Amino acid sequence: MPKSPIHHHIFSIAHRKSGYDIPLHTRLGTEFLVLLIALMTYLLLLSASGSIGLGHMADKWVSGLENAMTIEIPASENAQKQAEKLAEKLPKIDYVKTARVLTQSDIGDMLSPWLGNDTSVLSDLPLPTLVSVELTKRTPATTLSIKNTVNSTAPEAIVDSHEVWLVDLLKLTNGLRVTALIVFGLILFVTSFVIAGAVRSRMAMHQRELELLHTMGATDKYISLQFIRYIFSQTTKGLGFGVLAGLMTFIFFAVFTNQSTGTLPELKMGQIDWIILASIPFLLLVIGTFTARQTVYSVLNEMP
Amino acid sequence: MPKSPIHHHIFSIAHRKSGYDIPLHTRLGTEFLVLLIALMTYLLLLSASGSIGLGHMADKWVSGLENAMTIEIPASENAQKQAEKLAEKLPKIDYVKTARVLTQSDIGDMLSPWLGNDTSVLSDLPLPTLVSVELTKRTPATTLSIKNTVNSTAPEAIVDSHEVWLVDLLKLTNGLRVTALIVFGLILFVTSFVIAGAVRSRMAMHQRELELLHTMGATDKYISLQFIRYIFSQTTKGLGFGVLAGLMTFIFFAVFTNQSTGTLPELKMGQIDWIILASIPFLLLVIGTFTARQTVYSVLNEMP
Amino acid sequence: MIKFEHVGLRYGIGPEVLSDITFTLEQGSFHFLCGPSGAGKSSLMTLLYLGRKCSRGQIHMMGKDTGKLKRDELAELRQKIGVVFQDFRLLPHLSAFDNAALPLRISGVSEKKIKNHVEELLDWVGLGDCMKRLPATLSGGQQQRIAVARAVIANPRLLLADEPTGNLDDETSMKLMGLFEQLNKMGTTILIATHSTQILDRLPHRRLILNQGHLDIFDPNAQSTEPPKMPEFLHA
Amino acid sequence: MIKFEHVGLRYGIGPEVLSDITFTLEQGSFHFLCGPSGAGKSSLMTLLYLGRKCSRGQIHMMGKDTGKLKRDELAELRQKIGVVFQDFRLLPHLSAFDNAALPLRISGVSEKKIKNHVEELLDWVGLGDCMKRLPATLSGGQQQRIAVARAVIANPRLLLADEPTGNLDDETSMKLMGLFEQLNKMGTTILIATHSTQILDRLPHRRLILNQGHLDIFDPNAQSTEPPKMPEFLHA
Ligand SMILES: Nc1ncnc2c1ncn2[C@@H]1O[C@H](COP(=O)(O)OP(=O)(O)OP(=O)(O)O)[C@@H](O)[C@H]1O
Ligand SMILES: Nc1ncnc2c1ncn2[C@@H]1O[C@H](COP(=O)(O)OP(=O)(O)OP(=O)(O)O)[C@@H](O)[C@H]1O
Ligand SMILES: [Mg+2]
Ligand SMILES: [Mg+2]
Repeated sequence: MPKSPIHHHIFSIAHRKSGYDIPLHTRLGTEFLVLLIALMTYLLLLSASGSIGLGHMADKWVSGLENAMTIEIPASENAQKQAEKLAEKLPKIDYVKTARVLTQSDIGDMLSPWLGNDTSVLSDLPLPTLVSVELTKRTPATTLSIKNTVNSTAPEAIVDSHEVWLVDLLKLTNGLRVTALIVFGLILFVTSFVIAGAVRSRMAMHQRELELLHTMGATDKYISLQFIRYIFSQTTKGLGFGVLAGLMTFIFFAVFTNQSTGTLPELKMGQIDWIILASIPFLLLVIGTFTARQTVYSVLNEMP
Repeated sequence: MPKSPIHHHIFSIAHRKSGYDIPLHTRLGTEFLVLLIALMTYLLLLSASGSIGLGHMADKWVSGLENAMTIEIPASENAQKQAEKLAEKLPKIDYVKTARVLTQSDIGDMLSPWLGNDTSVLSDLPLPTLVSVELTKRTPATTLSIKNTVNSTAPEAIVDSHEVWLVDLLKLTNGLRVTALIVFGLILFVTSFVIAGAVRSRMAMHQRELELLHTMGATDKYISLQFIRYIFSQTTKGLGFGVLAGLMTFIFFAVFTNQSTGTLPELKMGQIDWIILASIPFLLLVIGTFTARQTVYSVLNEMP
Repeated sequence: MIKFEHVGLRYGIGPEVLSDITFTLEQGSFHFLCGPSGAGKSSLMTLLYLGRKCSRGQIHMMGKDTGKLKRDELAELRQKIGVVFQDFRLLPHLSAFDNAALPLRISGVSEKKIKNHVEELLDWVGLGDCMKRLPATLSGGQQQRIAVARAVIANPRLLLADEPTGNLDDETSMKLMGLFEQLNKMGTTILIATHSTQILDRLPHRRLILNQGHLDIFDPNAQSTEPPKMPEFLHA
Repeated sequence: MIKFEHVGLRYGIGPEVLSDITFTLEQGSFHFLCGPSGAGKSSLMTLLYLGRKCSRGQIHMMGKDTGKLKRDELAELRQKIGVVFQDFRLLPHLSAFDNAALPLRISGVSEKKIKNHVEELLDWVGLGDCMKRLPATLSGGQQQRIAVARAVIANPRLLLADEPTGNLDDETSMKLMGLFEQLNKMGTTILIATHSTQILDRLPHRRLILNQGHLDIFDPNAQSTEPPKMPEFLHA
């Protein structure tokens, strides 16, 4: 909180901050800009890493769904046998990687939320037998071959190729990505707008000093450098806080996901992703400095 | 964005805003306070309604779990008969409201995520028969009576009284409520801190004017009233925006939940809840004005 | 009216700017305050308009010990003092009219009365057609005249003017001095700090002479043009 | 050095404050600028230090038509002009030293040279022990002396001073006038706006007299103490 300047006047000896003729480094209003930049950085980091993470998650889900099929054989006496036959035959089809019969306990895990953990109950239930198929690539031919093979081996079985899900999921993830991009752009826009505003209001605040410097023959460059340096240092400070907050959130998130039971999909970042994230502060710095420069020049140009 | 004041000086004729000797109503730095109050109001509204909603949801869940039991009779030839017998006997016990045998389709609904929507598959499965019991009040005696009755009628059946869940859920909801309260208090604290800061920085900005007024014999009351009025009007503006944003969020949320498939629990608000929410802006206004008053007086007291 | 007893003033931890000042100004008197630049004239003024507390000694004003007054009583006292500051101190966002009207607004006079009084006075000082303009659009002398108008508008019992004619031509200066004399005749106690030999030569009022923090009184009527230090007047 | 041709100035949509001003100041000349309060002295100064564009006419300075210069050329020209503003315009957050050093910093002089020059000059104007203090802690006269120091520190080719002694005692005033005369002898063109009869009486320089936006030139050496309007000097 700023102390009443009169105290400052009386008790202190003046120290000119090297390079500044205009008291931009005084505390009034400074916190605002730093805070805002910090917030913006944080939001940018979150939205970027969110969209990156979402992308990975979606890729994983999509490829999981795309390269997987499930075959359900209704409970019957030879269901198990049919299933085993399928698990043998299917891998011979092109692009089929594996085919595996799910055991009782696999199914039990899936059903436990509904039927309780009591395995004795489960063993009494005549559950369907499931065959999980993994593909390396999904082609219409492969899908057809699988269906044919299933039909001939276990006519009652149902092939779940997840097609409806796939389309929905792609729609959703694409929508989310576009949203994240829009948010990203919006934040950048708001940031440069706010910086321009901050520069203008600081210049209006120090109008008299500016005019004096101008009158004494200071060039636009001489004056603008002080503002640019100021905005640069404020932005850097804000970026620092924002990145710090972002890192803390990541760490928190990492610890949290490690402790969790695994229901949250993991957000593993690649090298490129880290580079993208790391470039965000620089992007902000460049935009901030550039905006400041343009604003200062446009205001200075109003002077004779 | 403020225009360069020199234009203001040259082209305009001065208008004193009635009641203000200090140019508090000028635009510099004003947006910040309004924005901040708006944000704070919005956050308060969200956190309050969130905690209210959570409370209701938790109550509903708890009472749903507390006053319900499920009895599972493993699939066997006389399961259905035993279930029907239980549904007959159980309502005679004190505090038992209803006991109902769940139909195949009830169970089918529950299992469809796992076994697909194909009802033909379902009919082939020998599912356990479930009896859902609704209580008016859960007492140990009731629980015991139910268990005894079940034991005598269907010895293989399992009574699920949800006790573990209940404790966990209560812990969770209480935790969330305390968190919401802490957040609420924190926001109030930050708000009054920020208002005090804004007042102090405004006073520092207008130090010369303040000193002049003081020197000319203006009483503390005369000066402080201008600041209080200013903070009051800024706070009111901010509150307006915050409440607006809050309302928009509510409406959005309401539309969204109506459209959704019903998986999101509904956030129905009672009359008292609305009163609590409506009182938040007033609380903020009172706190803001009071803080402003205290701050102005404490700064003025530093003058001789 | 005003009684200084061994008053000293230092700013912060600096040296004493005024040291051991003792004097009395009677009700309705007219004095000039002279001394070289940096002698402490403005500082003495600051003590007089209660803008600062003295570091030692006692100041009595209008029968009250200023060191013992409550905040509200001090404010009341200040309302009876009109000040022309050396640097004008006009409020930059208020029009000439509103600046001059400030003391009346502070003491709660009705807007109608304010309008009449202020317009008449501003007309008289030659600013009739600048009333709605901001100080920044006025010339140095015009600003100084507004500062004078603001100081006298509420008919103060004590008028302090710090170099009130530094930016004015001789004619306007003498006109303002006439205004001060008129106020003085109506009972206002007046103290004017000035360097102007022009004014000092023409008006025969007593002078307080400050030098390096010490005060002497000199009466141009009693002794022709000799230097200060006259014990008789300290007793008068 | 300076040539005004039919120059007029109006602020915004107001009336013409200066109308049809034509005059020439030669390199190395010394002039006073007189006229009643509000006559337009400071406005004329503003045009001279290129703080504003004239509404009509042409201003030539140091051989250039100021209306046709680019921004950087204007800045360069301004660096050669020293100004003492009527209201000082010291930067409130900079010490006396830094205020006086400003023109040197702007023209990129080395810090070592700045230290030597500024300290010497401030010592000379009697502010040797106030160098690190902020303007707000200085007396009116002390501030004015810093303003003067700032105007002359970079050894300008044109020195404009608007009422540079309004807050100073006679002795200091004459000392500063001596400084100006010294600079003038070294080739600086000087124009000083003043009300001080003291100064005008003692120094026999030519006077530009402004009245209601019109300019006359008066030479106290040629004609003893008569009023202005002498066509001979307009041709000289
Ligand atoms: N706020 C302040 N803090 C510290 N020192 C101050 C302050 N105001 C004035 N001084 C110092 O006190 C001394 C007296 O200052 P003061 O303004 O009273 O002089 P003055 O007689 O009014 O001079 P002038 O004729 O130049 O206005 C000066 O040396 C000045 O530097
Ligand atoms: N920025 C401005 N906007 C509008 N009018 C102005 C502005 N500055 C000065 N004026 C007007 O122009 C006229 C001349 O002003 P100027 O400051 O040049 O007078 P001056 O000769 O310096 O007077 P003084 O001796 O009082 O300083 C005055 O009537 C003044 O009100
Ligand atoms: Mg003074
Ligand atoms: Mg002027």
